[in-house]
Amino acid sequence: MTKPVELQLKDSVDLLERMATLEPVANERSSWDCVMLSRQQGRPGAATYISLICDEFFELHGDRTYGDDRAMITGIGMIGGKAVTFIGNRKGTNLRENITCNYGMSNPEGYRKALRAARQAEKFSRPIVCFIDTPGAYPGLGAEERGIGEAIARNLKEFAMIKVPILVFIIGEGGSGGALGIGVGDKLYMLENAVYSVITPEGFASILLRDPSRAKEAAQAMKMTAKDLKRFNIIHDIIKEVPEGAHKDPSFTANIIKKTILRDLAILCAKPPKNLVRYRIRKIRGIGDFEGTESWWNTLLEVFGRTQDLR
Amino acid sequence: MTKPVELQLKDSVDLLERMATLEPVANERSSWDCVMLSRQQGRPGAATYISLICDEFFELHGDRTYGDDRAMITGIGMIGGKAVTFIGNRKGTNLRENITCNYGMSNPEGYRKALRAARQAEKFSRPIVCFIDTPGAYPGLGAEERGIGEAIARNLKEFAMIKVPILVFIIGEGGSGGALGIGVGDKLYMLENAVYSVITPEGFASILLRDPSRAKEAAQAMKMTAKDLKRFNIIHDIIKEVPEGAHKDPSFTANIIKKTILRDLAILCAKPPKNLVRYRIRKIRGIGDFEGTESWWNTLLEVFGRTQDLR
Amino acid sequence: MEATRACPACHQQSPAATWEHSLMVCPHCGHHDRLEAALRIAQIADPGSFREFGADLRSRNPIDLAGYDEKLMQHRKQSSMNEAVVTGNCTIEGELAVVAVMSFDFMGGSMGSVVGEKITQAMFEGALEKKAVIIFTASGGARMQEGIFSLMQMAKTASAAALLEQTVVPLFIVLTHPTTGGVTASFAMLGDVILAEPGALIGFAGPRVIEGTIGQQLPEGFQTAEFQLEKGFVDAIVSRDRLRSTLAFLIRTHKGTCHD
Amino acid sequence: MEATRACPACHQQSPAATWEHSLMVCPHCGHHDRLEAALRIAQIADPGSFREFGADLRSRNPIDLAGYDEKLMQHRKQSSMNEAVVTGNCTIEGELAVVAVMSFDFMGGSMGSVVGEKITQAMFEGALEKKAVIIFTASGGARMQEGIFSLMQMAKTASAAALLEQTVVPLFIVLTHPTTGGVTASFAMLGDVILAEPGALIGFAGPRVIEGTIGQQLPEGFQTAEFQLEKGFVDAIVSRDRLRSTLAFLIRTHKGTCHD
Ligand SMILES: [Zn+2]
Ligand SMILES: [Zn+2]
Repeated sequence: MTKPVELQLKDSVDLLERMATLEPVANERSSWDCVMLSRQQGRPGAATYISLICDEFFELHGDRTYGDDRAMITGIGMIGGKAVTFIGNRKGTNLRENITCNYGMSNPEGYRKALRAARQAEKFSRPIVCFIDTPGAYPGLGAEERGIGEAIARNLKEFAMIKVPILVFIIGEGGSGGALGIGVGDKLYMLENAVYSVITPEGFASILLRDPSRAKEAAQAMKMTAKDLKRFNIIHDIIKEVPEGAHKDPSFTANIIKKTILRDLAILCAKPPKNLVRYRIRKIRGIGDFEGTESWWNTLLEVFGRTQDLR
Repeated sequence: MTKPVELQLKDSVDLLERMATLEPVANERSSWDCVMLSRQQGRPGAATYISLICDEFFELHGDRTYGDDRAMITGIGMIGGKAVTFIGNRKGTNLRENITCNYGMSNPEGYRKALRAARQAEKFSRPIVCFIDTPGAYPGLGAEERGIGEAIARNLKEFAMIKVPILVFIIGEGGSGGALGIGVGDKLYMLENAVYSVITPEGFASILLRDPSRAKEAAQAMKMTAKDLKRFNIIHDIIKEVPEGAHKDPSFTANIIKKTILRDLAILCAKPPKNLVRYRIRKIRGIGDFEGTESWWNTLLEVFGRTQDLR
Repeated sequence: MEATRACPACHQQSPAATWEHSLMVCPHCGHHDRLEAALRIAQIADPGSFREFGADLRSRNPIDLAGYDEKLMQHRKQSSMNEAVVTGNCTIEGELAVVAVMSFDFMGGSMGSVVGEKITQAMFEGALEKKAVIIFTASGGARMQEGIFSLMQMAKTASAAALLEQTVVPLFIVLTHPTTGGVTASFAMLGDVILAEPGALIGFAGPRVIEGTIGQQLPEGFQTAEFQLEKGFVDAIVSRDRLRSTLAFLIRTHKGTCHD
Repeated sequence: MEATRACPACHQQSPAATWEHSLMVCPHCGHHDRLEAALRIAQIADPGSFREFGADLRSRNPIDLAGYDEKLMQHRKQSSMNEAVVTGNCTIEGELAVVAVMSFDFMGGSMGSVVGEKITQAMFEGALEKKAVIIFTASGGARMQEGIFSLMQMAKTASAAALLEQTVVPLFIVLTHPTTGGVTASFAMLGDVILAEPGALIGFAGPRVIEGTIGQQLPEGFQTAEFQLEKGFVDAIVSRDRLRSTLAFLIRTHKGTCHD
């Protein structure tokens, strides 16, 4: 089902031409506009991109422990003849689905389902692509009872060590720990109008600005847009959307995502697993902004030298 | 807190003398008598033996996923200066405890708690001692909902590969899959009046003999006593009890268990982990009684040769 | 007049040819009827590709149980099978695979020494030849006529699954109606991917045992494939007409994309 | 007249000396009051054995948030600490250990770049020197004043825990009141053994946020240490007077019995 090479090339050229014309519009959008756009009903979600990207996709359900969290989609797709494991938040595309998907807010079993998918991918040398699009983990009674903190924590730890490439795309809302729970990887991309933050602007406004109505101002202060995070060197690159936003032309963005995946996998799949993990952890290890001792690089190498499975 | 060597020796001699006098009584007990005795209120359970055996013991709770199953006890004990991980079914010693411990019938979280303890033991090179004493896994709604079958299955698989010695003592009832769920190990012992079977005699009687009242007859036909299982070469040895049964003198049996543990660990801890696992799986692999192709030994060695972590 | 057959679920009559054409799925209600092992293999394996192994294995009577030998003899005659599982090599859409198909018709698909041995051999075959292992389960549990030996087959098949995992060969399970007891609590729940046929009963304790525990009737749909999907223990429910292509897809996508 | 101090839980007065003698546990109701980091270290480490490291680290203002620099300055003055965690080497009943003690008094024990860095350094110190790592948590979560950098400290500390695991050095966590948010969802839940002080509040989402979700008050005892024990996330609740000996026991029993 893959297109012949000439057509693929033509797509690329078309793409580049369109991209050139888009820059200004996105530049003018405020942080708050991005917040609104990232949350908009009808914005393409993980399931949409998966179906646009893959020749075939087979969804796999369940965490093998407690349940199947509809707010998290996992499965295996074929993309350009390569098997890839997909993991993504799922909000649903209409009100009814929004409800069954809990508006993309996972319970612990969602994170455990994601981890199971990742471990299976690792076992069978399948690279992993994650799509982040969640307001956050679900702050409910059951989530606390079943250890939402533990589930996210475990994912942060395990994903750091997974011995296959992990590409992460923040396609809509990147909400706090709930987003990070499937957000540790080798390459991190953000869609142009996506956001990623430690707390919602509303939360930031009510706690730090002591006024929930100042969310717009908070969004600006928090520096949560793709451009902000690119400047901070947290993400590797920004994925374009058409000027009105990804919902106007999902396949435009899907196409760039697909090309990005194929390009990165060609590079990352060739690396020995231990190099992959070392690079991933080095990147994470270096994030932080402080004065004082910073001679961590040699220490990290030494620690790596003492690990059991990664030598 | 360990006794000096002379005293230990004296204990051994005393023990041997008492053991010599016991043989006949136990020989006369019927299968059904053993069933009754193994279930008797007041028969020492895992917690009792742990406290009699260990210099110090620290109980560890929970499966880190769903709950803390009181029907399963796990923790770390010091025995003769060695750290050992203990895993055991727990029935409780009085009616109140019986209820909080669900009469020793675990839910899935009990088996997952046991697995967590075993993995921790493996990680830190602590040998494992399991005490089996359960009518079976709990046949309740929640147990099915949370995957009691999966939980037991996973333990059978994971315990087979744990890279530290595992000693299993069937101290009372060894009830079916629920017992086997913590019953895969390197050495398997049964107390003289313990039983171990694929189904309760009552169940066997009602299904195969079509008469629940014929349980006594079923117990005999099923060959579920320590002597039967020794003859079948399923268990390695029989642990003595005083003539009236272990409840009359728990420390008598505890002492033999302790000596058995120390003797076995001295031998097994010295073996390379891969040899340990190979021996354990070979033993399990060989169990079965049938006519036809039986040339599995070379195949097993070949399969071992292709494993990733065990070479 | 054409021969017809009643659906055990909706009781509607359909022509025998229709049943066969629909892979023994009721054309009226979609009920997935039990399949004989030979028919299952015909539906899954590429034509002419199936090569059976382990067909010579015969149960003994390890605990000398009165009547067991006769029971075995009788089932062999009735079912034209030697035991409750058939194992062999085949291709599926050209992909190599080891297949084991259990049959509930032979002593309730119960697992004794022979079933345990053949499942184990199937996994070892997969491990050695680097071929995906696919097991269709259908079982009432352990074969209690073999006493403790039947219980130990759970450990034996599970440890085989552990070795298979170590050799990084995939294990795919297809749960069919009914799968309970010792089979559920061993290899049936150990698949890298676990599929189930629609409506299949899947559980550990039997429904009547649980009803005895809770003192009331089980809720509608309890222990069905759909229930197990919701509870997170089944990766997908696949209707019979899509099983073959799904298994082929899974074999293809478990060959390794990186570093291979 | 002797100075007294009221218990925040039962409001009973006790002499200051009694509080100190009881390790800041209320002699009337057993309430475990919050401890300053220095006091915690004095209770746990062998006298004179503690050697601090990482004390020179200072937060910057990575997202240029108005008022954050002043806030930091103010907390440094008030609390006589530089940041919300103190890290160092010590011995406990003669056993070598790396210890990190968080303090809720410094900006709610929130985790920014410095806390994340010091926790990471503590784990790496343990990994390199083969010394057990013990972390006393107390935190309201991520330090949102540092924006995305605070979120990333969760990944950073968790990946340090992953490396520590790889070097087979134990990580022991002691959850103290309160431990919530980003700290709960990272290293706090990654201990090989997780202990908790009695009555400590432990959870991910804050109680008020959950009440907002469910539209009603939380049940009594929700998110307490006792609740987390029942739910399987805490290995044991240990009262303050037994913490020291328990930690020493754990260090001793995690040294390896076989093959070492
Ligand atoms: Zn029908
Ligand atoms: Zn008080």
